[in-house]
Amino acid sequence: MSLWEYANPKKFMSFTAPILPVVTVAALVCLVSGLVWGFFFTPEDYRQGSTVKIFYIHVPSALMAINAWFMMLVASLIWLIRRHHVSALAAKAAAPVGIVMTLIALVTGAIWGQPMWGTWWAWDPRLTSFLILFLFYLGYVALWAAIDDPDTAADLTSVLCIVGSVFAVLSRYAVNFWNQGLHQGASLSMDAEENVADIFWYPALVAIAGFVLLFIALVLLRTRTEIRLRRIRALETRARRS
Amino acid sequence: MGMELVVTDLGCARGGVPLLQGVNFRLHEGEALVLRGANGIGKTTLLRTLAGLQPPLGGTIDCPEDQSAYASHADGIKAQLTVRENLDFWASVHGTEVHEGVFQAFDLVELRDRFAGTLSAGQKRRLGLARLGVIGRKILFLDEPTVSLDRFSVKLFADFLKEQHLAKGGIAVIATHIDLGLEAPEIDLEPFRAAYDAGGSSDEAFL
Amino acid sequence: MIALLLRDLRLAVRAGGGFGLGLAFFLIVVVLVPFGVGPEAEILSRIAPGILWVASLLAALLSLDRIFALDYEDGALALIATSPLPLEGAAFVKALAHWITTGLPLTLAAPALGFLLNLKPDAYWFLFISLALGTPALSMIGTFGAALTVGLRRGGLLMSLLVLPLYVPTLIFGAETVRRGAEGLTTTTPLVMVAGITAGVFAFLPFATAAALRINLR
Amino acid sequence: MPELGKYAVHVLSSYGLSLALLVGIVAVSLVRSRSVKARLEALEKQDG
Repeated sequence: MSLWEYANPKKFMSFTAPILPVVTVAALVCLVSGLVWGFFFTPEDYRQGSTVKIFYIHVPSALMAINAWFMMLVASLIWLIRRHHVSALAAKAAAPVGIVMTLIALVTGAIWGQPMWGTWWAWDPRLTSFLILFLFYLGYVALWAAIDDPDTAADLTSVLCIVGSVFAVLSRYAVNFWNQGLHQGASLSMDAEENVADIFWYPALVAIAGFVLLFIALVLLRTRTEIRLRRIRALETRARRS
Repeated sequence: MGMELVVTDLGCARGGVPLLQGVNFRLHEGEALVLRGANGIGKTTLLRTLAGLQPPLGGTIDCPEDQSAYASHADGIKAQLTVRENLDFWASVHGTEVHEGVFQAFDLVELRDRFAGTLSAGQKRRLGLARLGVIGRKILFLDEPTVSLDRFSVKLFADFLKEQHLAKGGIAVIATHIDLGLEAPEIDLEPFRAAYDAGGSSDEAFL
Repeated sequence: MIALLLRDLRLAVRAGGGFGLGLAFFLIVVVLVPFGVGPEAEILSRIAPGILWVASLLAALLSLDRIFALDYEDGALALIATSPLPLEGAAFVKALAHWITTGLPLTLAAPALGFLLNLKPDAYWFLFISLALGTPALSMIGTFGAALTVGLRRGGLLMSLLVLPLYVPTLIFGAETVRRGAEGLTTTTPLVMVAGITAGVFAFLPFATAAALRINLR
Repeated sequence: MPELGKYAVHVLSSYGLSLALLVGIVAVSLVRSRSVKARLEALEKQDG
């Protein structure tokens, strides 16, 4: 049974039915433990004081905001090439979750930076690129909403997602050029962990796992809803035609 | 063996809903085919599929490359351009010339330099059809070409079709309700109506 | 292709107010800014590069939804799609026609409006160059946005939402070129980026635009 | 409760807002899922 079998909506529904609760529980466990561990059991950072605790939400949500768009890009490509309805609907389902992740990253980033920058919003390149990513998400969701025919909507949004991805990357560097970085740099990039001591690291990993699992659970849930909506539309069309 | 249009087991859909299936016909040079059927059965959808504006649901269309043209109710006439400018545009897009005969053939001689916006519905229709005379395409897909035309103009168009197009080895598939005086075979699309649960619709995966 | 370009230019001149529309809007936006920001020459001259660029962005955006909407409604788009003219070519020509009717006059008029905003003397040349290199990208990206939303209800508003984020890189590098020019700094990097984006956009977006048109013509 | 010092407002507000947003998207998704499931079952019962 090749992977593409799961692109068939009915198989996808039956396959994901048992998985959804498992992923949801795992997500909650990781989220709670990661955040609680990070919030209660880590010492203050000598420079930033307690605000470093915001790190446990800002970094995972920022990662998810970017990976959500990447997932939508992959799903769009799968839809355009293999015409699998599930991947198009998964992209549609993931967008609002991506928006929320981007909002969280923006809010926590702004609050975290306030003591350093002295203002509640500073046009820091990394924060600004999330603001731009937020605009891309808005355009994507608005385009889905504006088109009635599901297939046309899936096609057009896929084209937008592909073109948008190129411009998102372009904007990321343009913003960097436009305002030299105020941000703390990649505080958790996998290779350079120079400024984050180990003890901060582990809860962050758990929190990231929690966010990833939560994202997967939400996307599965919303994709199943989208599939049901399409099924309702199909049944109504068939009833009307017979 | 001259140019021909061969359609085998064609199915087409509108908005993801299958309309027609199993349509078969073959047209040689100089032959025309008239599509009959109730409104909404899929005449326009079939013509758009033949013209390549939308992918077929199933079956194949063997049509010589870059030889077909499509004409529908919306005839793409620009009100701010004169009759001549409209025709010149389509001629240059297709790499042909606007020869004098076209103005006579469609009774547009004295309207030549009038802005298309000032034409009546019938005159505008004749201009739309004159486009077919200008672009020199061998295979025409015509959707209700004679709508808003008076009897005299209908005859004009029928003559053009017979003498200028079919006689010179052209092929035409026409959806119309009136008799164009062509001895062309007719095909009633009713038997090809897709069963309501026909396969291939975009909703099929969800049912 | 040339025929389509000439037709569009002729139509723009006869019907759409031709070259004047985008220009008038650009003028109005630039004139409005001092009323909002205040007349201090010092402030105006500092924000002049940004204002001029944002105004040209908005002027380009204004006339975008007419690019395909008219041809879609009167069926010309379907006829072009079934003609030997490839849709990719049509998309490129439409962008070019849009640039000639809005981008070009904008680029020529912008330096003149620089005076209104007390733009520093040595910035004029860079304003002209950055607009000359950047506005074509605005037209092509806009044409892509217009193709995506042709035939949709309230397409114009939606198109602005889709297109403006795509304008960010060109805006940043364009305005940055003028700002650095004003201070006499080296402007090669931003200018090269503006030109690079425009080149990349004209290399790839006609295909995405044609794909969007084919989808909408279905 | 860990000693949050003068940045208590920052930490609590960011955690609070973020959790609110998360709870929001989860709630919306769940409610939507339930209502769509109900609509579908009603349609299928009527259809079946």
